[in-house]
Amino acid sequence: MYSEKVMDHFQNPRNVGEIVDASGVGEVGNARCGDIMKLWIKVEDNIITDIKFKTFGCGAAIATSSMITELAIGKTVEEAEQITNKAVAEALDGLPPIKMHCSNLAAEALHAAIQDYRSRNGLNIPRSQ
Amino acid sequence: MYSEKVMDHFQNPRNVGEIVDASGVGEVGNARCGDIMKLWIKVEDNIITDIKFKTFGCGAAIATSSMITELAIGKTVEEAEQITNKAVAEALDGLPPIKMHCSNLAAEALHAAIQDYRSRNGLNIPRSQ
Amino acid sequence: MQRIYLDHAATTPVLPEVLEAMLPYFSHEFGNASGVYSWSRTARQAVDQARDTVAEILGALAEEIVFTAGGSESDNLAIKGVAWANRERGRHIITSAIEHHAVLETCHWLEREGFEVTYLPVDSQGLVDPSAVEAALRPDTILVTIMHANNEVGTIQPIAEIGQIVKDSKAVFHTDAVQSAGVLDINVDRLHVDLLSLSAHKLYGPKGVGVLYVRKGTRISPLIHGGAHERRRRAGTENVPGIVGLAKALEITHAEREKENARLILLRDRLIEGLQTIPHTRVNGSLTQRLPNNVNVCFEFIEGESLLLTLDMRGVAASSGSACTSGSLEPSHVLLAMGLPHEIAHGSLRLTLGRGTTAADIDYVLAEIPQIVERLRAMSPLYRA
Amino acid sequence: MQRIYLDHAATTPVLPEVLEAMLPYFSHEFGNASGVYSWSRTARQAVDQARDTVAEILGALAEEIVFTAGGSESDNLAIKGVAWANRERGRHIITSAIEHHAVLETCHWLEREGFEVTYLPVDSQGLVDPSAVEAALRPDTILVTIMHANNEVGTIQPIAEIGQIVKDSKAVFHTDAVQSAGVLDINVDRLHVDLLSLSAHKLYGPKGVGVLYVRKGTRISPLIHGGAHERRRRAGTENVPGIVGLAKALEITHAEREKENARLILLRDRLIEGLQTIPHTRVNGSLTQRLPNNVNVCFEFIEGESLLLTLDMRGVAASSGSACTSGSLEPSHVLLAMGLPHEIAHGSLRLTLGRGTTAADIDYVLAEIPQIVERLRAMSPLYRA
Ligand SMILES: Cc1ncc(COP(=O)(O)O)c(C=O)c1O
Ligand SMILES: Cc1ncc(COP(=O)(O)O)c(C=O)c1O
Repeated sequence: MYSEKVMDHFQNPRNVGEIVDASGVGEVGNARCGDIMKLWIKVEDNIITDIKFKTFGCGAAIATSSMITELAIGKTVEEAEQITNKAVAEALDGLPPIKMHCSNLAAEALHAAIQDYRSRNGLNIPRSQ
Repeated sequence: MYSEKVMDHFQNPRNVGEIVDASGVGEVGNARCGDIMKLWIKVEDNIITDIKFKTFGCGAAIATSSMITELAIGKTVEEAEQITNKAVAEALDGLPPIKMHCSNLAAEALHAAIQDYRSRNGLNIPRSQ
Repeated sequence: MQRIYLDHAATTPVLPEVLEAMLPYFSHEFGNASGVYSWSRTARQAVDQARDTVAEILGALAEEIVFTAGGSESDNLAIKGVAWANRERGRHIITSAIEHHAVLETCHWLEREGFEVTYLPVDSQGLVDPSAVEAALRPDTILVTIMHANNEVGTIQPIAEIGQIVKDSKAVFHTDAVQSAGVLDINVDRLHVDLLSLSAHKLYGPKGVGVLYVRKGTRISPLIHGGAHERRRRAGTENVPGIVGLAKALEITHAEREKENARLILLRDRLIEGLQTIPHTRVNGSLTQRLPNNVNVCFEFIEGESLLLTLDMRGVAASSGSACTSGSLEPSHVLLAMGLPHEIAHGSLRLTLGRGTTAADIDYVLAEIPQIVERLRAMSPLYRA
Repeated sequence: MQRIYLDHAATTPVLPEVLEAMLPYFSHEFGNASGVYSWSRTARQAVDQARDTVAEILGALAEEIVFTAGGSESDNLAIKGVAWANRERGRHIITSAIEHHAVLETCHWLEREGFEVTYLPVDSQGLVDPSAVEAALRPDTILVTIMHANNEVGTIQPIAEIGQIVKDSKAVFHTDAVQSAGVLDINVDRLHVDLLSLSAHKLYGPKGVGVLYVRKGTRISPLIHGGAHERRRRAGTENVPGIVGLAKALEITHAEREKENARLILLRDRLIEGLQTIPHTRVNGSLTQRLPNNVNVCFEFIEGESLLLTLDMRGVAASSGSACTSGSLEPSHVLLAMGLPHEIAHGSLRLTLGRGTTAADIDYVLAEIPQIVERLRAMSPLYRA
């Protein structure tokens, strides 16, 4: 049911772990629903230089967590913020329909970590929304 | 679904035909229901000396017709009248439940032929219903 | 003794290629198609591939195919499923007088549940008049169900024409294609149907597996509730070997359809012509709108079962009326609906040809049947030679 | 790579002897059991003999056995059939919170159709309290349906005791014995049940065939209307090879039941003990009233699917929750009903042993699982070593 890419990221997840002196941390989901993602970023000169995650969840949840760390690393904060759920799913060669919500979670966790980084650094900008 | 006896009487029905100078003729059933039996008897000295039948009907109808001719021949009219549906079915080693009505028909045809013989000969006795 | 099987409308043997395709899924690749592990993936792939094959032959989407346990279940799911899901919109159903019992009994039951059913008559050939469908349609008609080809007399209904008419109404259109599925074109768009039933064992596949095609957007309630199988339209662990066998059988019969039909039509017509030389014989059903493998005749003055028994003793398997009601005392409802009198309807014989039928088989039965008819007529009080 | 199948509660391989018994009925003795000719008689005899075998094992009459297309259909037929046939007498049904979806979803549907359903709770081991059944019975209760053994945690319910209680009421008693049929005594008199469902593919028979036992005198409406098959309780051409396979599988599993159960209990307990050495592990279900082949544990801080995927990569087939709902986001309704918190219920693992399971298989999984749990916990934000 999962693509080879998903299985690869599930078996060999990139960037598992924690960053002790993280610039920002995001946590989304809850155990009741069976998915929790926690994501740490290190930002230097507005660039994400390190990123780590821990995930409680299904295969797709772990693979999307792993994939988003690969997509985000090396990007500017603004670029990283543009990473969509769709981009994560596509980078994994697709997800089964009932697992699409997992790619939501990964993007949300990254955005939460970026928000945390901004608020720690007084960088909150009014959102045009 | 049929016993060997039934199949034997179906394949080699005894006493098929008509009796031109019959003492009595009975006909029961109707084509609408898929079964008609016609039965001729020859009575001499109150004994059924000859009996013939023609039947339009299923395998059981033909076998019960054949069997009742064997049961009745050589019997007195009164003895023949005692032949029940059950006796016909038993003599055939049984009939499938949905075919039990066919043994009714055979006994009825015999009784009708006997009645015909009696009324032709003014022998009608008041039945104790 | 020779054994000649001429009851292909009742059921067909599983083709060797079909059985071969099924075999791996009994004891080796036996996984439940719903798991996450390798056994399950193999099973899931087999089911998916079978679904694609069936969908392609029907000109449908894979998600429109629901696997069931056979023709009766498909018919029940189609009719009850549409009735339940749409009863707030209306409670009127249109069908014909010559449907299979799986349709008729279901309709009778729905009548007792408060639905109203119109049973359209047929003409002397067993044909439904499309304009009668049009006339019967009402604002509260939710379903029209007319069989593609009749199982007793082989008459093929003008389904595409009826489908065009139903399309202009709010009703959905179901066809029971159990008899036609291995023989005729069953493209659901060309037939203009929303629902279509078929059964594997009528087309050289295994017993106990069928399909209900459900056009996307058709509202239907499940008949069997439970797990999320078949997109929640039919619960139960998938019968993987059965489903694989069904698809394989449909694939083979469709690939060879035209060639095989041409062959059967020659044999069929030879048989019909031969039987017609017996006096007091009627051919039932249409001679033009007819399944390639169906012969149905009435020999007056004799009764069907005794004919079948005698044929069986001579090695020939045939049928009178529909298989699942033999043993009943009722004459065929199909022949009665076509206007035959009861006493003649009792004497019907159905011979249905198939892939194994040869010209020699036809010659054999053409030699036997006249003798049998003569013998039974000689026993019949109705017959005067 | 080694392949170890530990999901026998999901489905089982068809035994070679079972397949062998089925084979003649696909392509050779393929007759429709309803005809009058020789092919049909052979098929009819095979079905009759299978029915006798099943009846004997259940301690029932042959006429009380209805062949269906599987456990889900049997459950639906039992519940809807009794509901429809008895709705003038009452509309209250009693069941438990831990039934299979084939029962629960059917009950939910009947609720929408105007029936009232009481879902009895279970204790922390998954047991229904017979006195709770007694308390729930009302004058308008028409049906009590409680499963014999649970498919997820293997808990065996006190069916005979509940049956005694229901006997004194006007309700009929159905048990879903799909998980127990090949393993436990299923004598219907000893169990005091009026209806019992089983499915062949759970006991080394083929998929797509099952049984509903219906005690003589029990009023039940058909789910599938049509021909007169199965004494008008289930229409559709009989799945002859499937029915033959079911009977053969039931015969073999019952003959070898006690010996095999003793073997499985040893393996099961060894597996449970081994898994309990992993910290933060809970065993779910009763340790005494338990199917001989069921192991169900929760490893805290990890989620079930990722565990299954990893096991699969190491050749082990296992399950989390019931097979037909995996892919869903809901944790097991059974574990929740037993009082487990959501986050723990998400991390359940079911290992179900079978005839092919060896001590070496158990050793292999006992070597693998601790590593896998450790690896996934290391990835889990909930875990602090
Ligand atoms: C036209 C038609 N519909 C439905 C059925 C029922 O199919 P099954 O016996 O597979 O349930 C049959 C055959 O019995 C049939 O000929
Ligand atoms: C307890 C129980 N009931 C019913 C079913 C349904 O059986 P089937 O999948 O054969 O329809 C199953 C298995 O899926 C089960 O475990």
